[in-house]
Amino acid sequence: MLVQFYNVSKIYPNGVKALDDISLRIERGEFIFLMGSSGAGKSTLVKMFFREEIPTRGQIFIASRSIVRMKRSEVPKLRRNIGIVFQDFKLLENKTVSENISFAMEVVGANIRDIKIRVPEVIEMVGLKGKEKCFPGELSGGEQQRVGVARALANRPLMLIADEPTGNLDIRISTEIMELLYDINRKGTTVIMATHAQELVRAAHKRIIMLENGRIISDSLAGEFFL
Amino acid sequence: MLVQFYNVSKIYPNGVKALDDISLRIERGEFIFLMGSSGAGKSTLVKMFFREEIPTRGQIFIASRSIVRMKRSEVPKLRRNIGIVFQDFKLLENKTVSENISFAMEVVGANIRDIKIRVPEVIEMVGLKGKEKCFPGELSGGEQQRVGVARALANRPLMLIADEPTGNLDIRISTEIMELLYDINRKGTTVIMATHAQELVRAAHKRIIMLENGRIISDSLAGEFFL
Amino acid sequence: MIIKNMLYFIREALNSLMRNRLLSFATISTVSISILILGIAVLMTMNAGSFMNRLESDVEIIAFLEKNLSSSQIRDAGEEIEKMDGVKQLTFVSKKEALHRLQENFGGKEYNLGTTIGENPLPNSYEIKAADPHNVADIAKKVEKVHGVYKVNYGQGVVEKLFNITKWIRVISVIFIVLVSLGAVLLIATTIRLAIFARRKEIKLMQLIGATDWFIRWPFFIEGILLGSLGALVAIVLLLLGYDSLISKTDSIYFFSLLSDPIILSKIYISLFLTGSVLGVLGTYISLNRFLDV
Amino acid sequence: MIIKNMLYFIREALNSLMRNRLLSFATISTVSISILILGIAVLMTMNAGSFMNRLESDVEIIAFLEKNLSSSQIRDAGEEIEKMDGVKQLTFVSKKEALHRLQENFGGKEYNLGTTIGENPLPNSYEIKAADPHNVADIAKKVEKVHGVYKVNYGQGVVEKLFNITKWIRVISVIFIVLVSLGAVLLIATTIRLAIFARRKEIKLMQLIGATDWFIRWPFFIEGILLGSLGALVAIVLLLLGYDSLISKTDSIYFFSLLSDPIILSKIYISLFLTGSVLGVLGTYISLNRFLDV
Ligand SMILES: Nc1ncnc2c1ncn2[C@@H]1O[C@H](COP(=O)(O)OP(=O)(O)OP(=O)(O)O)[C@@H](O)[C@H]1O
Ligand SMILES: Nc1ncnc2c1ncn2[C@@H]1O[C@H](COP(=O)(O)OP(=O)(O)OP(=O)(O)O)[C@@H](O)[C@H]1O
Ligand SMILES: [Mg+2]
Ligand SMILES: [Mg+2]
Repeated sequence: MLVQFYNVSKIYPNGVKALDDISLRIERGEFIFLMGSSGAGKSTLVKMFFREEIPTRGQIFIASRSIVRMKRSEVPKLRRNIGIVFQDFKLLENKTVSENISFAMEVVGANIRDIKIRVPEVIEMVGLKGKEKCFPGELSGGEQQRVGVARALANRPLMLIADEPTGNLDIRISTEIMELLYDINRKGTTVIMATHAQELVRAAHKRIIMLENGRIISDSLAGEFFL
Repeated sequence: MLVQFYNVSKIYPNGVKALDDISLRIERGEFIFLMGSSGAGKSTLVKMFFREEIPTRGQIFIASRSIVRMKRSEVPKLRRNIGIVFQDFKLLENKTVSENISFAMEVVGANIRDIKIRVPEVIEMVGLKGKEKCFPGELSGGEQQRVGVARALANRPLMLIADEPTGNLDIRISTEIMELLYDINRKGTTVIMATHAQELVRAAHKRIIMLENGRIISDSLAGEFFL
Repeated sequence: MIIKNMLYFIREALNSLMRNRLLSFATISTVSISILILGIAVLMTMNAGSFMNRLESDVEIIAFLEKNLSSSQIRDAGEEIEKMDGVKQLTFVSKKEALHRLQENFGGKEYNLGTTIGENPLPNSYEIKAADPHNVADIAKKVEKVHGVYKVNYGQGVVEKLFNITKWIRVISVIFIVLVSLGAVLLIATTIRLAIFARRKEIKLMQLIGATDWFIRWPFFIEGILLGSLGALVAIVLLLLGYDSLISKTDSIYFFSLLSDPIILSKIYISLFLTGSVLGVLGTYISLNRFLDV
Repeated sequence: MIIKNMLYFIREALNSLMRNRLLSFATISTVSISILILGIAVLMTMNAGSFMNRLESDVEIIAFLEKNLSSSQIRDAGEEIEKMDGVKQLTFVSKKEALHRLQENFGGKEYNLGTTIGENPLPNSYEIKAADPHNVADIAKKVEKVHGVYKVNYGQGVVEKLFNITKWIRVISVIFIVLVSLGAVLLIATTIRLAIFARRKEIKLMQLIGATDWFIRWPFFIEGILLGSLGALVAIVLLLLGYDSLISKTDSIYFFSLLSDPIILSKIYISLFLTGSVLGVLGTYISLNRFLDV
């Protein structure tokens, strides 16, 4: 058992209640779609996993460690085990595609040989071969998004969190990216993916958590909501 | 007749050929979907309309004025008639939602009374009522995207260019946004929209231009490609 | 059009001042420190200059008169000297006075020069001050030719040496001020450049949604003026307080009297203030153009 | 771990130096200008100080001797004075010598004091120099009590005045240096803060993907040291060139001899260099912490 949420609420400093009494249990190796309308709280929920935001109320345990009580110095260790695709990509403007990815590996202390092998590998996986030396400003929106995916995959994380990883991608490339995620999930990585792409979710037959106004309104296998 | 492209090619400084011999004719009042896989050249094409990028070869005329030969000082006048939804939103971090929109109106010299009326109007239209005083950093991804849409609509432009305006929106809100676009199109605004959302395009029965590797591979009414 | 928009520009500038607190603070403090250092440098060199002037104006010419002149001849010589161009002050020192001074210098009662010496061997003399100390050598030459004067003393070598020193100190002061000014300009420009760099996306967006270059510039300019003036103001207040307390502290030491002419001082302060404001705008102008032209 | 990563840190720092050209340039030029101004200030005050020292060490005590002393008594008095603590130099001036000096001062042949005066009325004297000019008053008091000395002259009022002035100039110099140093620190810190502010998103991202605070800090530190040292180096080279040419230009003017002891100068230059580097790191450290703690 990997993640437990107990009555988690999040109220942002400006008074917005983004999460409202969320309880949740995610087993190791699960694949979960987080759905819900714009502003429902998907990104907020997802940010709890790597402690970008801290709950206003409630408790979160990851691998039995409380994230709320965790010391500041322990946070990096937590994050090293999580690969994150950010909704707004968060690429470094003055690093090339390769550098953005190898950077993420250097941060967690990977050794140089591994980096040299792994970086071209993930670039190939997301279909960006030939763009290694481009800066983010020289990429199309979808290409930037795929760099974000590649970076998250690079460290072979125990858990992958992807916030809207296909928003700028057409259906063909989206499907390819999904295949990547299913693949690493098969190899043991827990995957949590926030998305709006109904056609992807529908095809997947995975666990789906639906959010509305910060509350979980349903949590089950796919398919039932769309018929 | 509003826009004409004559054999337009674009080669970026790093050697990437993003557009390859594009010829195109867009009548006033048309509604056009620009489709194509990630990196096909949609954003590059779209940037030509408001001269963010200049063709490497070829000519572009908007209302019979050559955009290529246009003087630097004339560019603002061109842009004032075009509303733009950027793929990466381009909101100002230190302005609130209201300010981001009123700012765009002040830039084109709208008077204060008009601004006071129009800003809440477009905020309401994109469903962001209650978020007026939020800064972009306090919004969800989809909410930010809608601020971008609202800003583009605010000046009632002659031409609206939307680059992937629904990438972060679920199908319900996307449909609402599309209704907005159809609506202003009915009122005479030319709309050019780059998108991956096939289900939206399929429902629309509008002109669709398909790009691949910087070339137009088809240009016609919707429907035929998906069956 | 510009006038219509002025209100918007000012509001925009003030808003941005508040919203970009770190950038505003950085600019203001850089301007303050630069202007403060510049101000200190200006005050120091001005004071050094006036000190030099006082030193120089202490230089005297002494004209020794021949022994056997009648008192009317002495008077004539005096009048002739007094009429010369550039002579500011003339004092007669009788031989009795001269002996008295000598006595004072050497001392005790034991050696009463008045009694040990049969006759006073010292000459009568005139002490002459020049209006412009740099003319001392010229005046001395002319005085030497006056009837009844047999020797002129003005510490020949020493005066030239003194002037040489003061000239050099002045040159160095000017170089120093120029360097510090240049430094202040560069520092302020650098900071503004960084502050505008941090907002380059804002500028890019304005351009993309149809703002003219001038529309973009105005709020930045107003901000530049405000930041520059504010920074300069802080510096001037500090300078004023510091210098005033220095004046009152050194008041007791006659020799060390600091420049305290309120007109000169207020001119310095106003120039410093203008420097700050102008640099604010100029720095903004130059930096902005770099980012506008992209 | 840190040693293993050092290579990465250095590469990262160098890379970032090149990629963030504007930020690097701004930091280097700010450090250069600040250190340059600081250096000029230090050199100026050091030179002023040594000038003051020379002025002060010119102060002499003159002990006038009684008329009727035998030459052995004169010698005894001299020996007694010479043995006193703090006496650096002793010169005997015979009354003949004194008369000669007087004659020279007053001038022409017409007044041959040697002949007009029956007997030389002037006293023998000793000229005494103190090792430390500030002890002049004390020594003078002791000399006064020596057998055979009837009066001591050391320009009583003037010496105190001179010391007052030099004391004040020293105080002001120190204040000036402290202010300029403070200014330099603030300027450099401000610029580094802005430069890091411009890269706050980079820092935020590093944190989000699991970098420890130290992992984030190291490249910035190395960059800070490099930028600080580079800036200081530029300043020092300019200073060296400028000061050297000043020395050679003023070489001819004896009075104005500038401080040119290579040991002292290199100490100054090294301190300036260290100041630049340390400020580079310190500024980075403080600014970084502000952005890390978010
Ligand atoms: N930093 C913040 N400060 C204040 N309010 C915030 C902040 N971030 C998000 N919100 C608000 O919290 C609510 C949930 O936001 P969240 O980003 O979790 O939505 P989401 O489900 O990810 O939406 P989207 O699909 O549009 O990305 C929204 O109403 C949003 O305005
Ligand atoms: N500024 C640039 N410099 C160099 N190459 C660029 C630049 N912008 C885009 N490109 C390249 O040009 C090609 C077309 O990019 P464009 O942004 O037009 O694609 P797109 O169709 O909008 O894709 P997406 O759907 O992913 O946004 C891509 O291969 C991209 O890498
Ligand atoms: Mg979100
Ligand atoms: Mg695009």
